Amino acid sequence: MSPILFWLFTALMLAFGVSVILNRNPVASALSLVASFLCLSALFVGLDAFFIGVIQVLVYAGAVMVLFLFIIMLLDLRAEHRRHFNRLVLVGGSLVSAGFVIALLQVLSVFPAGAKPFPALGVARLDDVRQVGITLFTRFNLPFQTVGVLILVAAVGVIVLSRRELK
Amino acid sequence: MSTEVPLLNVQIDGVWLQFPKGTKVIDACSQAGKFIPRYCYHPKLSIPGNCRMCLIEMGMPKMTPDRKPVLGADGRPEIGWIPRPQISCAQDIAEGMGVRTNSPMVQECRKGVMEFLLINHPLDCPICDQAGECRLQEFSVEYGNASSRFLERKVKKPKNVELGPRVTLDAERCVLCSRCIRFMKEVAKDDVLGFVDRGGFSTIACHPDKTLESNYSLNTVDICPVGALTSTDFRFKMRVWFLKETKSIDVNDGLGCNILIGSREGKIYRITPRENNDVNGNWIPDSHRLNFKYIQAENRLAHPTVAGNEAHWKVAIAEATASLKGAGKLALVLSARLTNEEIYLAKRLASALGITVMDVVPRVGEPDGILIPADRNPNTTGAQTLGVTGKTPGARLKEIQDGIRKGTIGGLLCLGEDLLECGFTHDDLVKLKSLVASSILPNATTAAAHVVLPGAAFAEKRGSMVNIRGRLQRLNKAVEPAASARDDWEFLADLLAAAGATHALTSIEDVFRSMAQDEHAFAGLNLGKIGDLGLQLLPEVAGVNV
Amino acid sequence: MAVTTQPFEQPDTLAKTHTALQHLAAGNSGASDLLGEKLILNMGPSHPATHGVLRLVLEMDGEIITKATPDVGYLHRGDEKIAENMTYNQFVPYTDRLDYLAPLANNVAYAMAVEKLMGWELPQRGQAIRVICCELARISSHLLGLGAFAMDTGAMTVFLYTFTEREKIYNLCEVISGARFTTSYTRIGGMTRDLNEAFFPMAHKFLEEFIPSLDEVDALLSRNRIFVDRTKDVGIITKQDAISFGLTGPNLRGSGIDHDLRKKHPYLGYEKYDFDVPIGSAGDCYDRYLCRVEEMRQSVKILKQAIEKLPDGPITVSDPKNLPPPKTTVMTKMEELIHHFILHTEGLNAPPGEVYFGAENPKGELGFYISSKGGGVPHRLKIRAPSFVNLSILPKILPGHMMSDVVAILGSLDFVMGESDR
Amino acid sequence: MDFINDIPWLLIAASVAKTLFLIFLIVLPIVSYTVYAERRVSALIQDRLGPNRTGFPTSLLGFHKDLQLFLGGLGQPVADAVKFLLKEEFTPGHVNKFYFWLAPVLAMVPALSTLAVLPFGNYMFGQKMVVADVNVGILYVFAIASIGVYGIVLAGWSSNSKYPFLGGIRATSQMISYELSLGLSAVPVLMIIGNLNLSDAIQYQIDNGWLLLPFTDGKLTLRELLLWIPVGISFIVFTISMFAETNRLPFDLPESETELVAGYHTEYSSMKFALFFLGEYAAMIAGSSVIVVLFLGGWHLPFLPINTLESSTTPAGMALGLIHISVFFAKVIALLIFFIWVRWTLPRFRFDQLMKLGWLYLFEIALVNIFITAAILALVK
Amino acid sequence: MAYTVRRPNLTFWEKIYLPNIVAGLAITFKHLRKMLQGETKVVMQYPEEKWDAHLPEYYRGAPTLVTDEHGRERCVSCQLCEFICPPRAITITPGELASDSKFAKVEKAPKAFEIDMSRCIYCGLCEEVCPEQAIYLRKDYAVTGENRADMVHHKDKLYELGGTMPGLVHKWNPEK
Repeated sequence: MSPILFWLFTALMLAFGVSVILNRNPVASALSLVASFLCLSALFVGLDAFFIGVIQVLVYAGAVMVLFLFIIMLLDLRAEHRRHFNRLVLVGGSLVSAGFVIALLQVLSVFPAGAKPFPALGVARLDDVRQVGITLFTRFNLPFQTVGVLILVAAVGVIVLSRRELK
Repeated sequence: MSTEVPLLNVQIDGVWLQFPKGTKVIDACSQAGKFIPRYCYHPKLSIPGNCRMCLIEMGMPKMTPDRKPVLGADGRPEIGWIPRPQISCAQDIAEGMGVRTNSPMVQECRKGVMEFLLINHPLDCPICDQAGECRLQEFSVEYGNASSRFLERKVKKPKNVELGPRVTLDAERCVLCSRCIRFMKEVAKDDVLGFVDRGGFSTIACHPDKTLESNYSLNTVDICPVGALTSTDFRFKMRVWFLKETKSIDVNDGLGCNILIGSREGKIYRITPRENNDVNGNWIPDSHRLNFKYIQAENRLAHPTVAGNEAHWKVAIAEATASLKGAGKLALVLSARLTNEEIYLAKRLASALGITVMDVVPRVGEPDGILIPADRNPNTTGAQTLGVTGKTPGARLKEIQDGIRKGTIGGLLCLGEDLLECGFTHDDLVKLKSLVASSILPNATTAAAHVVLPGAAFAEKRGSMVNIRGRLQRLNKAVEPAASARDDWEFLADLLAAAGATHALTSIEDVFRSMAQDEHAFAGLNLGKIGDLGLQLLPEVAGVNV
Repeated sequence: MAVTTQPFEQPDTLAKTHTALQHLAAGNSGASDLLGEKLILNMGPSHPATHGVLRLVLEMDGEIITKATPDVGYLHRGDEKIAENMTYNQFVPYTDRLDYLAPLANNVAYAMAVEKLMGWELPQRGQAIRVICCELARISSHLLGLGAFAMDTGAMTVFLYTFTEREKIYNLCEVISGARFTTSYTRIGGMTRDLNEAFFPMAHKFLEEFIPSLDEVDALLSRNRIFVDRTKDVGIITKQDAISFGLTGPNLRGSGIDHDLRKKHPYLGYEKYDFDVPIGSAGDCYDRYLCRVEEMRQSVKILKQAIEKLPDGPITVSDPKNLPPPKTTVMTKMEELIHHFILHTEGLNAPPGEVYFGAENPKGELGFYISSKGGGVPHRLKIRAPSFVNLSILPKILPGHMMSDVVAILGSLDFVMGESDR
Repeated sequence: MDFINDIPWLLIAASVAKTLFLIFLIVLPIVSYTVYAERRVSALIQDRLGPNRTGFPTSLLGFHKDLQLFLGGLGQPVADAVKFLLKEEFTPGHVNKFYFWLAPVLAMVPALSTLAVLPFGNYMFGQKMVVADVNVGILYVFAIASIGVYGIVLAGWSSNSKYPFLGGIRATSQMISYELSLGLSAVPVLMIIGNLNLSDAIQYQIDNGWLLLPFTDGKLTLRELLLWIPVGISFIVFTISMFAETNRLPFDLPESETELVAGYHTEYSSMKFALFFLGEYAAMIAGSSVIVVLFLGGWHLPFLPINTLESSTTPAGMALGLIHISVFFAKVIALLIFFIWVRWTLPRFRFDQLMKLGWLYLFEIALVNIFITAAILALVK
Repeated sequence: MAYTVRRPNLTFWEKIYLPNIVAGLAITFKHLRKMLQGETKVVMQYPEEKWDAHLPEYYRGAPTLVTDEHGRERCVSCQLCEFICPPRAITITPGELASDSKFAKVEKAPKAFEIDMSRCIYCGLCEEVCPEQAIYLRKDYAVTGENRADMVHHKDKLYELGGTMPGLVHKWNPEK
C-alpha cells in the first residue's frame, strides 16, 4: 500500500478518534466513530485484508453504529455541557498518560524487533475470505460454534428480558 | 282638544273590530292587518276612487222590519252582503258594517283590475326606475294573474316627456290614478297637471304653457305608484333594490324634514321624504332633496391642512390648539348647521380655551308657506338651547368683527361657516393672528385659515338637532366621510383634549351622554331615545302648517 | 387616515398553538411517564392525507396514536350565514361547494328541502331526473373516495383509474347542466333545463363501460393482501359507536347497520326502483371500502332503471306565482316579466315555518334545516353536513392505531372539508 | 521519495477513467432518464401521457419552434436538472446546519460507491470493465449499502422536524432489517458460485448458464434444475429486499407522501433535494446491477461471442465490449422499469407489517433457503 | 333489501402476496400496452386538442354580453344580474341612451359593465335572470390574466366575447 494513503488514513482515523471524545454532541461523536471505522477499514484494505475491511464497515459502521445513532436520536440526547475539571484530577490524569507514553517509548526503543520492518508476507494461494473460512471452520470450529451458541443465548436472553420489561 | 269620537263596530273578514267614526274602510282594513291594494288612494289627498284596485265585498247589517239589526248566534248583527264589489277608499265605516277583503269575488275583481292595468303597460321593467318599489309589480304578483292573455298591440303613448325641470313622464306606464294631479292641486297649490285625451289614450299632461316646476314637483314622483313619473335627477342612476335607506333628517331649513337617504357603497343616489306627520307629513321640497351633491363634490376638503399644506390630523390638531393659544383673546363663530353634540363640544372647547365671545351665523330666507320656514339653519333652536347664541342669532358677530378690527381679538375659531358670508371681510381674516376653520367644502375662510379641519356632511354623521318647533330629531350616518375628513365631534374632542381638558369621549353616544349631564334641557335622554320620528324637546312652538 | 385608529395587533398564533399543545399533552400525561415522552404531531391542515384542510393533533407513542383531536374549520366560509342573506335560488351555487365531489346531489338535497317548505312535489319526470343526478353524484363521489383511499394506502394508480371514470361522469354533468364541476343544476321547484337528447347515448355508454372498470379496481385492491392488511380490522367502528356518533352513509352501513334514507324515508320515488343496500359486518376500513364498491354497482342498477323508465312530462312544479316563468314569455308578456322581476329580486313567497330535509347523499345524510319567517329569504338555514358528523368519530377510533392507519382510516371515512366546515 | 514511484499511476488513471465513464456517461444519464421513465411509465400505466413536450428550447436561440424529438419530453431530465439548480437553496432556520448539508451527500455517495465493484462489461481498451475487481465484491456492496442509511437518518434527524424524524427512524429500522434478508438471500448464490468476486460470479454464469435461467448455456443438468428452486427463492427474496433497501413502493415508508408528507426530505429543496432524489435512483441502479450480476448473468448474453483482454483493443473486440456494456445496462434498465411498474401497481405496507414481513418471513425463508441450497449442493454433484 | 357485503377470505396463494401482485401487474401492464398501442384515449393534448366540440350549447363558460341582429346592445342595465350574482362579480353603471340614438326607444344602456372574472363562479344565474337576453355564458373557459385588473372584463371585452345573438326581445320593437 502506498505510504501516503497509510499515513493519510492513520491520521484521519486518529483525528476522528479524538473527535469522538472531544465532541460534546453525541450524534457528532457517533458519526466521528463511524468515520474512524471507515478509515480503519481503509487501512485493512490497504493491507489487502479486504474481508476484514469490509466486515469492519458492514458490522460496525453499517449495523452497530446505526443502532447507536438510532438510540441517540430516539432518546434525543442533548449536547453535554462543558464540565469544570478538578485541577487535581486533571494533573493526575495527565501524569498517568505521560507515564504510559514514556513507558511505551522506552519499551519500543529497547524491543529489538520494533526497529526492524516486518518481513513481507507471502502471496496467499487463496483469497482471504477462503482463508478465514477455512481457519474458522477447521482449526477453530469448536470455539466458533460455541461463540455462536453463546451469542444466540445472549440474543434470546435480551429478547426475553426486554419483553418482560414491557409487560 | 278634539271631542270624543264614537267607536263603531265593523266586521272585517269575520272578526269584529272597533274603529273611530269617520275612518275610511281601506284604513280600517289596514289597521286590522288586512292590506288592501290601492293606486289612487293616498291618505293625504282627496279621494277620487278611480283606480278600482281597492274593491272589496261589503255588507250592512240585515234589518228586521222594525229597522233593528238581525242578530246572529254570537249576538252580533248578521250581515247582508252587497252583491256588487265596493271601493273601500271612498267609503266611511258604518256601525255593523261587514267587509270581506279576500273573498273569491274580491280576488277575482283584483285580478281583473290588474289585468286591465297591465294590458297596455309596456315591457319596461328592465329600464323602469320604479322596478323594485313599483306597486304594479307588487300587486301583480300578490293579486294578479301570473300569465298574460293579451296578444294584441299595445297602445303607444308618449315616453320620456319632460313635464318640468325635474320630472320626466312616461305616459305608457301611467295607470291614471291622478295622485299627482291631486297633489299639485291640493298640497303644492300649483294646479298644473291634468288628464288629456280619452279612454285608452288618456294621459297626464301639463296645462298648456305651464310646466311642472313647483318646488314640490318631485313629491309627485314619490307618490306615483308606478314608474310613470320619474325624477330626472335620479333617472337611470341606480336600481332601488341596491339602495341602503338611512333614516335621517334634512338640514336645509329649520323644519328638519324627515328623509330617507338612499345610498350604495358610499355614494348617495337620492333622498326621499319619510313620513312624519308632526314635521313634514309625506313631503319635502325639491330644493332640499336635491341638495346632496356637494357631499360627493370633487373639491371636498379631504385632508386637514396647516398653512395650506396637507398635514396629519395629529399635527393639525396640535397646531390648531397651539396657534389659538398663542393668539391672545379668542372668539368662536359656529354654524347653526352643527348638531347639538358638536355645539356642546364647541362650547366646552370655548371654555377650555377661555373664549367668551361666540355666536352662530344666522341664515334667513323667505318662507314659502308650505314646508320651508324663514330660518334656513337646521339647528338654531339647538344653539339657543345650548346657550351659544341668544334670542337673536348672530347678534354678537358684530362684536367679534369689531374686536378683530380693533385688534383685541387675535384668534378665531370658525366651525362650519364662511365668515365672508356674514359681514366679515377678507382684511379682517388676514388681520387675525390665528384662524382655525372647519368646513366641508373649501371657501374664503378656509382659504385664509391657518389650520383647516375637514368635517363630515349631514349624511356622514350621527347626531341630533332641534328644529324650529323644538322637536329633537336625529341624524343618521348613511355613508363614510370622504377621504380623511372626520366626524366633527371627533376632532372637536381631540381639540378639547389638546386644549388641556380631560374627557372620556370615545363615541357620539358618549358626547350625548355628557351633554345630557351638563345641559338640563337634554337631561335623561340619549340618542336611542330620540327615535326615528324625534321627540318634542321644548314646548311646541307654533310653526308652519303642513 | 384617522389618527384614532389603533394599530392592529397580530395574534401570536404560534404561541397559542404551543400553549394549546402543552395543555393537550398535560391532560394525558398521567400514565405516560413509564412509556417515555409522547410526540405531538400536527397532521394538517396542510397534509396530503387530510383531503383538504382537516387538522389532526395526534399524540403518539412512537408510531402508535394515543390521542387524536380533530380540528376543523379551516375551510369555513359561513355558508349558513350567507344563505340568510340571499334568496333561495341564489344559494344553489353555494350548495355546489359543500360536498364538491357530488354537487348534483347537494343541489337536489337543498332544492328538496326548500320544496318541502313550499309543500311542493315535483312531477314524475323531474323526480326521475333528480334520481339520475343523485346516483351519478354518488358514483362520482364514491369513485373519488375510493381513489383517494387507495392513494392514501399507496396505490396511486387506482386513483387515476377512478378519475378516468369520474371524467366520464363530468361529461355527463356537462350535458345535464352545462358545467362539469359546479353544476348548480336544480332550482327550487325544478331544474334549470330538461335532459338533453345527447345525454342518453352517453349515459348508456358510461354505464356499459363503468362496471368493467370498477372490476379492474376491485381486482387491483380487494384481494391484494397488502391492501387487505392495511384495511382489514383497522379503524373498526362498532354498531353502537356508529349510532351514537351519528354516522351516516357508507360509514354507518359499513358497520352493519341497515340505514339508508332512500329505503327508510323514500323520496324522489326511490321506492319505485329495485336496488339493495349493501352493509358491512365488521365495520373496519375494508368493510367501508367494500360497501362503497357495492353501492356503486347498486347505483348503476338504479341509473339503468331511471334512464330506461324516464317518464315524459314537465320537470318543474306548476306554481306560476312562485316559479319564474319561462324566458320566452318574459320577453313578450307583461305579467310574466313582472313575476320574473319580483321572483328574482324578492325570491319565492315561502310560508313561515320550519322544515328539515335529509337526503341520502354519497357521504351520508345531507340535511338542510330551514327556518322561515316567510318570504324569499330563509331566516336561518342549517346544514347537517355528513362529513362533519362522520369526522366526530375520529377521537374515538384513532387511538391505538399506527400513523399509517390514520391515513387509511381518514381515507375510508371519505370526508370533504368543504362540507364539514361549510 | 521513492514511494512516489511505487504508486501505480496506470491503475489509478484507469480507475479514475472508468469511474468517470461509469458515473457521468452511464449512471447519471440513466438516473435522470429513470426519473423521466418513472413519470412516463407511470403516466402510461395510468392512461395518461406524462411529460411529452419538453424538447430543447431552440426557440430561445431564435428558431421558430422548439426542437421536439421523436418521443417528445426527452428534454425533461435536463429541464428538471435546470430547475433543481435554479430553485432557491433554502435551509430552514431550525435545522442542524452541518448535518443538514452533509445528509444529501451521504445519501448520494454510497449509492455511487457501490458501483465500483460491479463488473459492467467485459474488456475494453485492455481494461476489465470494473472499477475495483475486489475479492469480496458482494460483501463490499452490502457494506456500502449499509452506509447509505446514514444519509437518510441524518436528514431526518438534522431537519429537526417531526415528519422527517419519523421518516428517518422508519428508514433506519427498515434498512437494517432488510439488510439481513438481503445478505442471507445472496448466500445461496455465493454458495453455488463459490466465490465472492462479482466478476467470477459472471464467469460462473457464462460457464454454467445464468443462475435464474440456467438453460442459457445451452444445457440443463439435474443439479441446475434442482438449484433452480433455491435460486428462485433467493431471487424473489433478494429483489423484495432490494425494494425495501432502496425505499421503493411498496416499501417506501420513510418517504410515504400520504403519511409523512415526504419523510426524511420534507425540509429539503433545490439541489440538496436533488441529491436525495439522485441518490435514491442511483441506489436503484446499484441494486438492479447487483441483481443482474448475481442472477441474470451480468453483461453476458448467450450466443454472443465474448471478447478477451487481448482482443479488446481491436475494433471488433471494442465493438463487442461496447455490446457487453450495453447488454448489462439493458438488463439494468429492464429491472428499473420493473421497479417502476411495481411502484405504480401496489399499495404500501404499514410499518409493523413491513417489519413483520422482513423478520418473520423473508429472513426465515432466506435462512431455510441456505440449508436447501447446501443440501442440494451436497447431494447432487 | 339490505345485504351484507362478502368479505373475501384470502386463500393461501393470495396470502403469499405474489399471485395478486402479478395479477395487479398484469392489469397495469394491460393499460400500459393499450396506451402504447393507442387504444386508450383519455387525456387530451390541451392547446392543440380541445374539448370545445363536445361542449353543449348551454355550456357555462365566461359570461359575455351580446348584441342583437341590428348591432344594438341588448343590455339595458336593469342590474338584475348584478343583484342576483352570488359572488357580486358584476358591476354596472347605468347610463342613458342619447335621444337621437337609433335605439332611443329603449332609453337605457349600460355606461359601464364590468364582470370580475376572478370572482365569477360561472353559476349562470345572470343569464337566467336577464330579462333582455343580453348576457350569455359562452363556451369560453380559458379566462386568463396577468393581474387582477386583467381579470375584470369591461364592456368592450364582453361584447367582443359575446358577439351577436338573435333573440326574442320585444323591447325595442316600436310596435310592441
